[in-house]
Amino acid sequence: MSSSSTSSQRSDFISSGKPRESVNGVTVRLVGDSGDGMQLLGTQLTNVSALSGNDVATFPDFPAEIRAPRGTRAGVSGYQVHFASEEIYTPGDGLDALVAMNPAALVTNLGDLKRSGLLILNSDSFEAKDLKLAKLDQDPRQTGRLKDYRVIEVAMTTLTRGAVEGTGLSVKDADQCKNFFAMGLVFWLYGRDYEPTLRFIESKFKHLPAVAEANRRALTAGWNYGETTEDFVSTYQVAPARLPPGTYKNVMGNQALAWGLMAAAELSGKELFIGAYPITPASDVLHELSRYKHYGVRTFQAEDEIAAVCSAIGTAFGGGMGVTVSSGPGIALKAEGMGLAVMLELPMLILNIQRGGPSTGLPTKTEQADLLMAMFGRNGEAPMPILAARSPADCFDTAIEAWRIATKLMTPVMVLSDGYIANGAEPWRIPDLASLPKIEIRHPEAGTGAEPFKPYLRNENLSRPWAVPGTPGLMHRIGGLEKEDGTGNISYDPQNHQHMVNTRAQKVENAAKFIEPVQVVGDDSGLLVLSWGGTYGACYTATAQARAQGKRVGHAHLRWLNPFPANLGDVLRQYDRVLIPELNTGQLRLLINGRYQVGAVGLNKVQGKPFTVTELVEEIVRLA
Amino acid sequence: MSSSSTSSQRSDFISSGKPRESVNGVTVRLVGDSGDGMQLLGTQLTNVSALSGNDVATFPDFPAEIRAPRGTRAGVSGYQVHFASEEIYTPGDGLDALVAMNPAALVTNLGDLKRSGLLILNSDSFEAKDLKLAKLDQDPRQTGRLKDYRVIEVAMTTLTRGAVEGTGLSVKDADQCKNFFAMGLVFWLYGRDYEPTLRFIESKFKHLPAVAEANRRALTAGWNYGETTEDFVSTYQVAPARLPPGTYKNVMGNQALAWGLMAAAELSGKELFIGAYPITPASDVLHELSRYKHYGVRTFQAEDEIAAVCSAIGTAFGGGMGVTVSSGPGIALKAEGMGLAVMLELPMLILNIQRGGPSTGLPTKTEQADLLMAMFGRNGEAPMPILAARSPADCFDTAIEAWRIATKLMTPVMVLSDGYIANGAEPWRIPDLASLPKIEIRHPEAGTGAEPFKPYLRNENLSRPWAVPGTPGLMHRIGGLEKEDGTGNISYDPQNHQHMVNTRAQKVENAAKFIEPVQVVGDDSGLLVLSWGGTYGACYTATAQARAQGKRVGHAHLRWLNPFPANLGDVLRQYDRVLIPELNTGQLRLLINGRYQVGAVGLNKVQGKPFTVTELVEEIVRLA
Amino acid sequence: MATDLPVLTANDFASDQDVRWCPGCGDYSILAQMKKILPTLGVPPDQTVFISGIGCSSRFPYYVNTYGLHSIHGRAPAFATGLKMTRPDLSVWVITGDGDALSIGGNHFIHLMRRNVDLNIVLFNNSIYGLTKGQYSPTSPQGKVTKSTPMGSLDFPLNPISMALAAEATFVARSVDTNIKHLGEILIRAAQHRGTSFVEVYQNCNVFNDGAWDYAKDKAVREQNTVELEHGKPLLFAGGKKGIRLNGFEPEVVEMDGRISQDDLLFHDEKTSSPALAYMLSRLRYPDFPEPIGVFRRVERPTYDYQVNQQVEQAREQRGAGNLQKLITSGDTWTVT
Amino acid sequence: MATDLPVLTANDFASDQDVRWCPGCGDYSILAQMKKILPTLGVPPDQTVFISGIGCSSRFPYYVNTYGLHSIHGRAPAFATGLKMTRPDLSVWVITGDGDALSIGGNHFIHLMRRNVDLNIVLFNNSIYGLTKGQYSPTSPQGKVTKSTPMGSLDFPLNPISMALAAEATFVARSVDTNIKHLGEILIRAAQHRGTSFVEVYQNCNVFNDGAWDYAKDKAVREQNTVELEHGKPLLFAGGKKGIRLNGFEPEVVEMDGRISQDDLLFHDEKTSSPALAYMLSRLRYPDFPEPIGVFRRVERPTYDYQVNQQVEQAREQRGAGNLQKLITSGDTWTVT
Ligand SMILES: Cc1ncc(C[n+]2csc(CCOP(=O)(O)OP(=O)(O)O)c2C)c(N)n1
Ligand SMILES: Cc1ncc(C[n+]2csc(CCOP(=O)(O)OP(=O)(O)O)c2C)c(N)n1
Ligand code: SF4
Ligand code: SF4
Ligand SMILES: [Mg+2]
Ligand SMILES: [Mg+2]
Repeated sequence: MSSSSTSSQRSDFISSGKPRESVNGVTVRLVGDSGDGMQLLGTQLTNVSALSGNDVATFPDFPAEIRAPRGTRAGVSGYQVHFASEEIYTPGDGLDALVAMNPAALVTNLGDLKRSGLLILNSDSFEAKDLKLAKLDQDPRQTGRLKDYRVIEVAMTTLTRGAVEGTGLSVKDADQCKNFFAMGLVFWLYGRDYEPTLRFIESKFKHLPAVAEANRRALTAGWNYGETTEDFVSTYQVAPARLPPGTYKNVMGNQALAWGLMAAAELSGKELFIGAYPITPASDVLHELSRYKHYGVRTFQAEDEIAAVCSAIGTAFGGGMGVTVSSGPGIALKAEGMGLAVMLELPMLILNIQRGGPSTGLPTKTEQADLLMAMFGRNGEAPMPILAARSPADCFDTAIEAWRIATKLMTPVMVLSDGYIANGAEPWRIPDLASLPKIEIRHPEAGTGAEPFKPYLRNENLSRPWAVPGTPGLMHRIGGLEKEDGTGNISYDPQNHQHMVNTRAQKVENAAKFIEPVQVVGDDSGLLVLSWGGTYGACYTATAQARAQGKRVGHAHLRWLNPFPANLGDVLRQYDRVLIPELNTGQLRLLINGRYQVGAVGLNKVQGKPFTVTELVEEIVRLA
Repeated sequence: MSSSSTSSQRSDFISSGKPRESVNGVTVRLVGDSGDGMQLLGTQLTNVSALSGNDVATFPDFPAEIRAPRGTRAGVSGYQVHFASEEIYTPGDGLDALVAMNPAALVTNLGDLKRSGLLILNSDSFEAKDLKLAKLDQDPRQTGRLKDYRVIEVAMTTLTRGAVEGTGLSVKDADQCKNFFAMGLVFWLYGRDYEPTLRFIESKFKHLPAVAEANRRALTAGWNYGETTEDFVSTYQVAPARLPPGTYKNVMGNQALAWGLMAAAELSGKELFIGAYPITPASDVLHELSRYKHYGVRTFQAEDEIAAVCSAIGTAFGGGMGVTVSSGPGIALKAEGMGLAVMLELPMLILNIQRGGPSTGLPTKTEQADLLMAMFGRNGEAPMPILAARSPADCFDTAIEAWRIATKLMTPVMVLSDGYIANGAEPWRIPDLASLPKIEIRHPEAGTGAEPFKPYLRNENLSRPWAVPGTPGLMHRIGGLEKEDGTGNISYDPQNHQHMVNTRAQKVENAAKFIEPVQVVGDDSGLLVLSWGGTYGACYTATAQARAQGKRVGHAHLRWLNPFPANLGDVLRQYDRVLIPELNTGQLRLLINGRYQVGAVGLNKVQGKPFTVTELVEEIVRLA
Repeated sequence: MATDLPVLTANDFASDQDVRWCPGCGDYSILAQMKKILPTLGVPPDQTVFISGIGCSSRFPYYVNTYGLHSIHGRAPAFATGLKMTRPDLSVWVITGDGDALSIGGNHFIHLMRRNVDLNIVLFNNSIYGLTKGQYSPTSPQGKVTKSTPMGSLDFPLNPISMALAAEATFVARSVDTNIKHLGEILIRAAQHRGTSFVEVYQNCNVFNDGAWDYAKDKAVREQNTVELEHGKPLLFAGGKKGIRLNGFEPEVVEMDGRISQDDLLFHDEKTSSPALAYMLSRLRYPDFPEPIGVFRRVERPTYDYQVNQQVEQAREQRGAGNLQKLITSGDTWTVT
Repeated sequence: MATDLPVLTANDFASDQDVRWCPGCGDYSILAQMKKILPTLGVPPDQTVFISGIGCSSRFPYYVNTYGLHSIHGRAPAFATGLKMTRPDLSVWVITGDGDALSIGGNHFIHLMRRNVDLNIVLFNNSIYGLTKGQYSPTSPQGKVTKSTPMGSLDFPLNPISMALAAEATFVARSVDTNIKHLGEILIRAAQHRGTSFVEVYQNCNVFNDGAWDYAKDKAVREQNTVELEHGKPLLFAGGKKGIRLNGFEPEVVEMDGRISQDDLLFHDEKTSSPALAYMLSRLRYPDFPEPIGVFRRVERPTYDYQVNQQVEQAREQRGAGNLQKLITSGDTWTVT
């Protein structure tokens, strides 16, 4: 079911009678036990905010355990939403409001709430046992710890129980509804339309009418509570953002990536095959794609990551669009297969949704520490093009661009995303697919068979023909041993090996002919902030703020990590200093200094979390 | 059986009556069909040359096939020996003599023979069918192609048949002896003692007396042929080299590596475990070690490379010396396991005998193209110390040093060798093991169990205690998830993650405290040639030659690639220019420029072959 | 052992870590049984090692106060093999899941079996990927609707017992998480066996695959749907009301209504030299047959670790303990003075 | 097919590459049989694909003039699975060795079997690693002295047929490199089977493991040491002088000296729904028993590739061909003007 609205019609739902305070943007974090439904609450708030025309950016953060122990600090699940009347690029640093469903959630998140920020607590969950689970000796409400904040206590559990009475739900089930109560309250507070959420409840619980009813009631009870109680003196109003015209939809990174792959398949006249082995945070790409068999998508849950990459190569050999997706440990396992793909010179995509490492690391946290593995994690000289998405919506375009280059140059291409992008959400201007440039693929046609077919004859871009089994006369055999250029026969000839190593490298370099030059936003001298991947939003925002403070700062963002855009060297040399902020210990920095020797410095953070704008601004101001 | 001699007693074996011409060094290449026993011939020549007190360096080069088709170019097997009366570091560039057993061998190797060089041919193998197999239209002896060389044709097959007549061998078996005939001739030519080879024949064929007898006869027949025929006017005399005093032995790289591991085990009071899956050119390390069970060595031919690295980690967890060895594709498969080893902070060694890549590549050829994979081929920030052997004999010391650092810092260590080192041979001054410094390992002793043991408490080098199962009171559990420092408990804490990432990196950096500073040979300004691994000998020789030509050139060789020696930056900055020759497309260069930004330039060759001194000298002279 | 060992209790094997499985997960029950039987084995915690891969089940080592290694996905058998080859004195347990052991780890699994390394491997079979939140696993039935298979899975399931037997396992058994007495006994028998002891445990994942094993767990029906294997005893189930008989090579269920004597039934023999009988039993699957629980096969074969160390001994006996200085000085040498 | 296909010969399937196996290698014979049977299958070279791993045997694709992929060690089944899922129209062969399939590739091997991808996999079993010059393999007997096991190998060998059966294979057969008629027939039957057809071929490596299969190859003894399986026929061998009978669950060799009728013998049935019979046959090993050659098992089960594509069809039928613009515009959207 699709429903759409235009942002100009925003105001006709019943709105609060209390005074409204207009603000440009708000950052709210919803925290509670992982069983409390915080992710659902966050998603809904994101959705209705986007629907009301705000720009939004989100940051979900949940525990690694499936069901972490209830009420403990380890079990806290959070969802941060930033919505604004202007274009925004990050989920926000300091919180304007924090909604905490229990003491563990409160104490682990309080530090991020701004002074005088709004703190909404479920006062029913501050019993002795709750405090004990949170490893608290004292009730934080009584220690003065909360004195800097505007604390509003709401007996959410009690109020929810009351609201759902008569629906026939057990107390336990009734208590499950309290996130909808909290939702109603938050929606009221920020003047959000709850209609879409009512629709959501309807469709989600269509087989459980009592639960649907209870949740509906909890939601409206929460809304009404805001309107009625005197604790709240006003609501906040965030006007629609001035986004470029178009039809928008809220997307998450992994979803946009999946759709981008489907679009790439369609644009190139191919059917999509994805071979993958489940792993956090990459599994959702597989899940999403498995739902689109009627689009000709074939998904393969392989026995391991090695089989996954190999199955995608098999697909590529057969002329299909072969893709594999994984995260750090799984990508490591694909190294040998990727090396073969480089040798075979077949187009395919390897998607790495990076997570905290090394080893099993921090599976549910984000990091950018697989760049050098993407570059060098294969034996021998095995270069492949690498590009990285910068935000959830950008995953769509990234997938298309990756496939365009892969097929143009007959090469595997690595796409980097990360946990922050994968699970984050933002408004996406829905493209008109018909207007996107097609991806031209030409498979050579039947040969006479008179002469052996030459699978490694190259065109002007050094790419070889993609001859497909089933084509008469083009039979050929390829493999991982070094091959004679042209014929593709095994060759141990020293000069040929040198030639092939050079050719494979040059072919990847040739991608620079087809990619956008790097663009600078802001000043063209002074300090350049160079970013890649998921730190785009924070770097963009921080450089803008620094300029607002009168600093000479430019911002360049790299979509392509291999090859670098042709103009990158020139751009770098325009500046006095180059700062490369990364969520690793300096991986892009090594590549930039190794190649351009511009003395770039790094701001490096490896904490499983994205940059805050504040920490970036501080460093930029220090250097600029 | 051991036999030894002193180089001062060299002259008492029967020597030629013909005049002797004294030369400083000779480079001979023996080439023939892979069934012709060229590797054996080469090994023997190497051995007797070493025994006669020469310094030697070798370069075996054989086809990838088990039994490549007889008589074809693809089937040519070669062995190059350089022996000299001075210290030498390479197997030589241009050949002084080429012994070719058939036309295919002749034409594929002729290009390397110096003008006026000696060319010895088996004239019995130039029949029409031989020429055809070699894809030759004409007999190269008749085309004038050989006019620049001193060609000596010897009817080796016929002469051998004659010599072995009466031993009861079939013609086919008799023909197998012709490599010994050739050997006798070569030995005569260079005044080599054939006694050791007679002993070798005796032991090798002790169960085949007729074959032993035939080979003995063929050998002496070859020697006598040289003495008798008028084709040869003089023999060549290469005086013993002035090597440092000591007892010497000829060793191959993989053998020295295996022995070095055994020595490391002994020095640290450990028993050695090696888990490996066969792969060229690494298998011989496994083979060699499997022979020493009475030394407490346990070898494990695992089901694959992943199991191999994991079994070594399992051994390390149990307090043993765990090692794994492989080559490119196999090392790629070990990436995930190595990442875990980094997280576990357990000492172990990963040995990579590099070969031509990418993918299956050129399995029997040499290359240095796995350095960046060694550095970065793991997900997340997973640094480990890396060092590289520089020559066959040096493998022994390298293994010991690697284990010393691994145990001192509680970290996996990667050791790089390559196919050239692995199969090459050189004289090795046998160390007195008792005089080598012990490797001190202290396992914590039984705890009270009153408090949980802290497996990640660190000492001044940041290394953690190696507590071993079986020790009362020290029970602990470790794994690949990020750990809290100290306790080793799973931790998702952002600051702890940052701290642990930094700590693991710093710990690797700390190795710089225990390794030799980099030393420069030659000039301390001008051009610095910076090398690593198996190119040592060629770079050493080339820089010396360039200095002899009046150029200001220094040579520094890196044993440690991670961390770099503490003084490296200072050394680099002393020079106007830095040249980094590598058998890859510039991997060390990226690391050096990335870190020190000294504008180092590269001389890069990826042809499956080592550098020749000539090509290095040319480039050095051009730059210096 | 002659020395007096302190009497250990389950508590001595409990670690200080909070157990982090979902409330109601079958893993709790297996953990409880393990902690109960460990003190009875005569091996102190410090000589016991638990090694696991990755998965919910593989969190197990954190919860027992022994030495423990939470390794990487699918590879636990390889770590354990290296450890046991060099430390045959330790008592080693491998904990794994159906995905860990049979999907990514299938190769190590079969090679562990054939080598017969002296350790115990317990596979927590919940027929689902728990930790990655509910994809089908190699033991999920065809048609299983999961996150990755919205139209139903297509892969024909693997039978862990058949696989272990084909891979030449010497001890193969099955039990059920909540059948605590049976489970405890099987774990003890596994521990007592010299060689690789493989135990499949039906484990309920109440979050992603709730009820998958109800037929074998529910008090009301489990007697109908399982048959307990006992060495030398006939295959009787349903409280003795039914039995299993061989018809040529094909097993069949018969009612023990008096017309058939127990002697006509199939008698279980754990120790046949050929694994063919055990293999046949592994093919009995619900709902066509009751599923056997208990020990399918238990035979003696020298263990891998024993033989490895035996070769070391033998080499030392035959050739003397190695002298490295002698080795490196052997063969052709020369002296420069 | 109604159209007239050109009549193909073995030569049409010969590539222009020099064959690079050692003279005398058993691989030649298998190659010859393959080139002989390929033209009889009605599939032109351009619709045939050979995929291999790494090993001497895995050089095979270079020598047939079809499409070919010489992949990486042990992974050929995975490439083939991806190819066949997306190109079910192609005829796919996987060529592998005992190390390739059962050592490094063991996991992909079992998952290929259970999925029943419609392709043919031929395992050249020479019980040795040929390409890496002679280490023992997973099928080498215990005690095998090789470069890596100077005191004899310790790993208990895997039985490829047992493994395939336990992994739920639908077609399982064995033949011998030099038994060319038999081999040719088995390859044809493998090609005809819909689903994964697994064929083990005893192959002589005359360089590193010469004579390993002499008992099953030598004209003089092979009739004594092998028994040819024929569907519906009794197990007779030694020129009809001996047979195999079941004694309870245990097979035994009997002399057909007149006292025993053929009807008492074990009759082969390729198609029993349970693989237990085939499994039992896989346990017959020389020298205790004659080793069966021929088809152990052949049953029908929908193929993986068919079902994958069937789900695509079905989804299209139920939901209409996907419209991507509609998909991305579905759900909650808003318009900025
Ligand atoms: C190399 C690698 N691939 C994938 C994963 C993600 N992963 C973790 S556990 C798991 C499967 C869990 O299933 P199972 O083994 O049945 O254990 P359970 O959680 O059900 O106990 C997967 C796919 C990983 N950690 N590492
Ligand atoms: C990842 C990897 N590991 C190891 C090797 C080395 N290797 C090549 S073939 C082979 C085994 C060959 O044995 P088998 O599969 O039985 O084939 P055969 O040569 O006997 O036909 C090995 C270990 C490799 N190429 N790649
Ligand atoms: S997800 Fe399933 S298997 Fe994992 S802990 Fe929860 S209930 Fe247990
Ligand atoms: S090594 Fe053995 S298997 Fe390989 S080609 Fe030679 S004979 Fe054949
Ligand atoms: Mg599971
Ligand atoms: Mg083999």
